[in-house]
Amino acid sequence: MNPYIPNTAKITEIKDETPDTKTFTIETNMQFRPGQFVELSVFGYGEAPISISGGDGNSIDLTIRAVGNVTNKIHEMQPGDVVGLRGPFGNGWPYEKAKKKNLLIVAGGIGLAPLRPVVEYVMQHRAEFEDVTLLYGARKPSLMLFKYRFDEWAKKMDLLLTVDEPEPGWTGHVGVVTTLCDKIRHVANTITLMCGPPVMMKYVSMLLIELGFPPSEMYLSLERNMKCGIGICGHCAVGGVYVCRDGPVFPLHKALRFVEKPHEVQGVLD
Amino acid sequence: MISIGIFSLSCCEGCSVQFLNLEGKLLEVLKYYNIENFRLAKELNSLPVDIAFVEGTPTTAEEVKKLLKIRRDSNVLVALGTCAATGGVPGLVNTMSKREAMKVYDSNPPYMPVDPKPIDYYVPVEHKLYGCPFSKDELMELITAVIMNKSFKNRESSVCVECALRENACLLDKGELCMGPVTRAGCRALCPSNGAPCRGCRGPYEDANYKAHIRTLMDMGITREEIIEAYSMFSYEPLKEVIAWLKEQ
Amino acid sequence: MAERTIKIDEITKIEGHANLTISIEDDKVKDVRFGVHEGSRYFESFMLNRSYKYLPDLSGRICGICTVAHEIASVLAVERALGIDPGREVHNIRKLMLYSSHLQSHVLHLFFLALPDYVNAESAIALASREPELVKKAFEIKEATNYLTALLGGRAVQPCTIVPGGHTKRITRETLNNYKKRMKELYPKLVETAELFLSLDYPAYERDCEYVALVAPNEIPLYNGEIGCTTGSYPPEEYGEHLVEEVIPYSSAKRSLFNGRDYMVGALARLNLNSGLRDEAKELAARYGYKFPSHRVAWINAAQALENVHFALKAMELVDEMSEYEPSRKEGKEDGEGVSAIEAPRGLLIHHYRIKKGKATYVNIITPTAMNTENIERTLRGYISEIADKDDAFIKMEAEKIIRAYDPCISCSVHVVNTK
Amino acid sequence: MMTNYVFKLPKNRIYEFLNSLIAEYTVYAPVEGETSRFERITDACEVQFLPNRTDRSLKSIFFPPEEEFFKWKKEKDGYVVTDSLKPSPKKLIFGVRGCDVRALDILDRYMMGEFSDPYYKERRKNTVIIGMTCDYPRSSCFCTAFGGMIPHHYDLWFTDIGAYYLVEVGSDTGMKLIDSQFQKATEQDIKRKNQRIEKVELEIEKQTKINLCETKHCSQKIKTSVEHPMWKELAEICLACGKCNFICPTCHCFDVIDTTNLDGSEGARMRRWDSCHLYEYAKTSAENFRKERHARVRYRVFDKFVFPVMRYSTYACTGCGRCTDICPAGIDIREILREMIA
Ligand SMILES: Cc1cc2nc3c(=O)[nH]c(=O)nc-3n(C[C@H](O)[C@H](O)[C@H](O)COP(=O)(O)OP(=O)(O)OC[C@H]3O[C@@H](n4cnc5c(N)ncnc54)[C@H](O)[C@@H]3O)c2cc1C
Ligand code: SF4
Ligand code: SF4
Ligand code: SF4
Repeated sequence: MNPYIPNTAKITEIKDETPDTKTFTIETNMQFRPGQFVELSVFGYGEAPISISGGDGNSIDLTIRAVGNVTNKIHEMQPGDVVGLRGPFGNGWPYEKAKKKNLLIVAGGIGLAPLRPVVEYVMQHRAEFEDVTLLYGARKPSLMLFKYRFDEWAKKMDLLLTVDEPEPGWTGHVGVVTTLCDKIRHVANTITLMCGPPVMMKYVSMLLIELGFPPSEMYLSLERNMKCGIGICGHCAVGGVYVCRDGPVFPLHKALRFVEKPHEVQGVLD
Repeated sequence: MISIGIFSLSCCEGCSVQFLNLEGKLLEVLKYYNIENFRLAKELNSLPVDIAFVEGTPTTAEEVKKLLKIRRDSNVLVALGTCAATGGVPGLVNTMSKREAMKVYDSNPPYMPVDPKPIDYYVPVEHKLYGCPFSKDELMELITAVIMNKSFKNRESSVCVECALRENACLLDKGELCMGPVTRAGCRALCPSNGAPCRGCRGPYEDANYKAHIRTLMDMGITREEIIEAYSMFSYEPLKEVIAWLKEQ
Repeated sequence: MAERTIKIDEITKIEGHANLTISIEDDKVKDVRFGVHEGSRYFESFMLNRSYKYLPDLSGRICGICTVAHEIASVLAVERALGIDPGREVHNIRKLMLYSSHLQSHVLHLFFLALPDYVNAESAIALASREPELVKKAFEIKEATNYLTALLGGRAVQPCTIVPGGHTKRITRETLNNYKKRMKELYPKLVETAELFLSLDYPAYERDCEYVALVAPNEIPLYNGEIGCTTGSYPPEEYGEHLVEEVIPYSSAKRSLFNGRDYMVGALARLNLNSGLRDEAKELAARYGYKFPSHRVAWINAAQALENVHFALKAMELVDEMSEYEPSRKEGKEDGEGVSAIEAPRGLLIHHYRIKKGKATYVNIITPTAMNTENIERTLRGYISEIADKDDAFIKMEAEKIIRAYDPCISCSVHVVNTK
Repeated sequence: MMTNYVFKLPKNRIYEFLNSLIAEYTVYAPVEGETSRFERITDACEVQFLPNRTDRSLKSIFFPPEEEFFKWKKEKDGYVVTDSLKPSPKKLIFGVRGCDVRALDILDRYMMGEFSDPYYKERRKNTVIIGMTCDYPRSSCFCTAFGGMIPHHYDLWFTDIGAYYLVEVGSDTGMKLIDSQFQKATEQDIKRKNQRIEKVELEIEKQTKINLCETKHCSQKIKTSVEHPMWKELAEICLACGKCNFICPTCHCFDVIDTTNLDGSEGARMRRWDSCHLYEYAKTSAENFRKERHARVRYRVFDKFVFPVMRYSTYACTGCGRCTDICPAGIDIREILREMIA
């Protein structure tokens, strides 16, 4: 098995999420853990690491925001078109740790994509967990992902939504994610899983610690430049770990330094 | 079909020639592109075009007007070659006073001169193909990117990187004044690979550490004047400040 | 009184920017003005006070078609000024580069600039759909000539290996073998090209004028030789005594006279003054009824095509004599004066420098097109007088044919200045 | 180690020996050109017996600067992907120095760990190593700080002891190469060899100036020197040319590049060496994590002396000194270490 060679796979379904984000269902029997990612090839355009946002053994979902070559091109594609996949890579969320405990899921923007498999797992195995809260913030209501699932999700967990700027029709909370943190009903005995823009992760984790959430039980997913996805090319290396291989999910105490000082300390996590 | 034009302002037209030097590839390219305007090779030339490749830099008011017109009548404007991208060799005249320069025309030049500047001094430019002449590989990259609707990006590293990738012996070790460390990659270190120091024809790149380069050269015993001369050769316009700083040292 | 003016604002398919204004009165030519409207780049100004090391690099930027010729003329002038002899191998490498660059320039001119006029096509690009094979072949030939130049010079346009006192690139046996091999493959195509261009129907107009080129017995010298004309020959350093230039008001170029006469330089001048054409080329010329010397201006094209055959053969001969070259650089004095005269594709090219303490204090560059402009204008006047009763379109077409035959290189021509 | 298998080979027999190897293996040996490097040789007389390491390491034999992963072609119903991996011949590398052998061990950990790089692995497998003791060090050498002149793994090891090469056998494969030309070594021969090595190592230690063997501290010290002013000082003079990375026998970063024909109906994916000194190295769509030059300079040093220790319990530096030799700005890795440890 050559880990650099992608398998070709067909897009079977494309769903619009927001003006710049779509969810692609791709035919593959890939088995994955929530939080893992694939290296997606669009032939001729390159490769990009993309988190798996869902899947059922016959297909996986990739929720992709169009920002560059690969991601723009896949946005132009139609069901039936073929892409390349390598993976799954990465460690995934340690959501099992939350069994018989409380679970807090914090997501910002596109960061909900890698967390969705965990949410769906909770939906199917609700009884395994105590209190579950999903805290999700986006810039605007129209930029929220998976809105069509919110009603279902709200039935089985606390769904706290917020936007930075409201739009007509939005009746929910307005403000950055931190402004909702005090609405979380469970503090002790909570496993926190978090993914979002670096600034958001920084402020939310600082606040959560203040509120009494145990830092050792917080997990963050990091994004880095990645080329190979298998811990050889070096690009994602930070402080002696490879984000692709040892992460992308890290316990807070490892990721903390990076979150605090993204430019200065590329490093010294221990 | 994407319509293109190759336009020429004051320059040696080496970049036009380089365009024709795509040769076999040019015939491939012509399957996707329609050359609407190319004075060197065509009788009938028209505007507007989707992509205008502009070589050279305006040195007369007429040419400035021509450039403005090209900008108005094109969707994408590409600075073709170093003259257009940085002012290039013609920019050297900006190192001296106009009066001094005009003496060669008995102080009576046929046209009122305009200072050679990079063309983005006058109009917005979408892409720049550096090099004197530009690199054919990069042009093909750009041409492919346009067909495939991809982005095109200049390298943000130095000629040394490409030189090292070709595992050349470094010319600085031989005491040559090589401009590689501050010059934008993309030529595959053409000159050092042929035994000649890089003259900096592709102009500086964003992350260039001029002071370090100058310090290195001076440690080698190269004089300030020589460095100023080398820095001015292709990049007087973008490096003006560095050169001024260097003069003060 | 029927008066008309025919104006071509931008002459296409020539290198650089030029225009043509023809005034005709009662079917008589009143005036013909071949104006150069290229902006000035002040080479002779900013080349002053530059280190001699950069003169060849800067000279190359005068013109993108004949970069090799400019760089070589420049390097020779520098070396002569500083008393450097880079050695036989270096001279030979440069000669090889000159051969391939002449081929490159001639091929570019013949196929892409001149041919469309004779096959009723707008451009070679337009011809590509009508005669794809021909255009493909033209590109192949061009590619080969560029390959040859790049093999020795790093790249075809603005080679980077020509430096005072040496050549920066190592030339191995393999390099030489490659050169020979590619040239050998190219040769039959050049013969075919010659056959094509010898069989075209050129304007018949003839005009007696002076011809100037490097001359040497049994040769068509490009790299060294005396400056010759129909009445004699002179060492290059004496060019100033015979060649006089003056500023003309309507053009950024200058008028140039040789021994008081207007004169032509270039392929036709070379063949008119030298009898050294190789037998293979002579045979071709005879077969198609060409005889030199000739005053038939449009035969410049035919002369170029014949030269291709000749130069290819000469280059292969030269390669056989050459040995490997290990880069080294010879140093010379710091001061001096030097003149070089070489043949660029478009004709005689003179670089004249004075150098003091390693820096240029005097730069004079006289380019072939500058020498030709006066001749072009007089030829046009003569030819158009003969056809002045024809319609505008025809006159335009014929005038352009003549201008293109000269293969003028405007970028070069505007850099002609004496800095005293 | 099977150092009790010690032989000696008369020096004048070396060519014969090498030619017999060439018959069986693809042999690489030091060759001097513009730079000295390991090149494929087809005759023993091409080998240059250099006194110490080559300018270039072995890296590009196993991990070339540019390499194609695969080609792909668009077909009616999707894409056909063809692996460009080619079988690699049996290799023998003659004249390797200790630093380069250790470098290979380190590269192996990076490239053939949990995920194995098939292209590297293919070239690396079946590689026979015949090493050689240096006659004297280069001025930049400091291998004694990171393991010394003689590595742990080799097949044969040659040491010049006058009229003979003392030949130590390090593996079964090595043993098989010993033929009748080799004689049993005497106690005296071994003693000579030891003296020779001691002498050279002493010379190296003298020029290295500090006892870097105590480098357990070095890793810890550097780790806690994130804010050291030296990083900014180095950033002032560093040209970010990446040459120290490219030349380093253990640097292994690469970029992945897709190339296509004009309409994207076929293409290839390849990799090319990359360098953590380059501006774009750690850039993502969101931000550039090592935008500042001092962060990049620091990162390289950490990635030689700190991170590999945390991850693989090894320094990723062999003390070969190549980065010092090649740096146009004159940055000496030993000075950095001295400063950090001080
Ligand atoms: C583990 C992981 C999971 C991700 N999951 C998702 C997801 O689920 N959905 C989603 O939309 N995006 C996700 N991303 C981000 C996504 O990988 C980038 O947006 C994508 O690489 C951009 O590729 P492109 O070819 O379209 O852009 P490009 O044209 O390559 O470049 C756009 C910009 O992105 C930078 N870039 C290049 N390569 C990478 C890279 N490997 N990682 C980050 N930035 C890069 C470039 O420097 C450039 O500035 C994830 C990233 C990581 C590391
Ligand atoms: S020769 Fe020039 S371009 Fe090459 S590495 Fe040395 S300084 Fe850089
Ligand atoms: S090496 Fe330097 S001078 Fe030569 S082509 Fe490249 S950028 Fe231009
Ligand atoms: S860091 Fe420098 S001294 Fe150490 S192995 Fe790499 S090149 Fe050699």
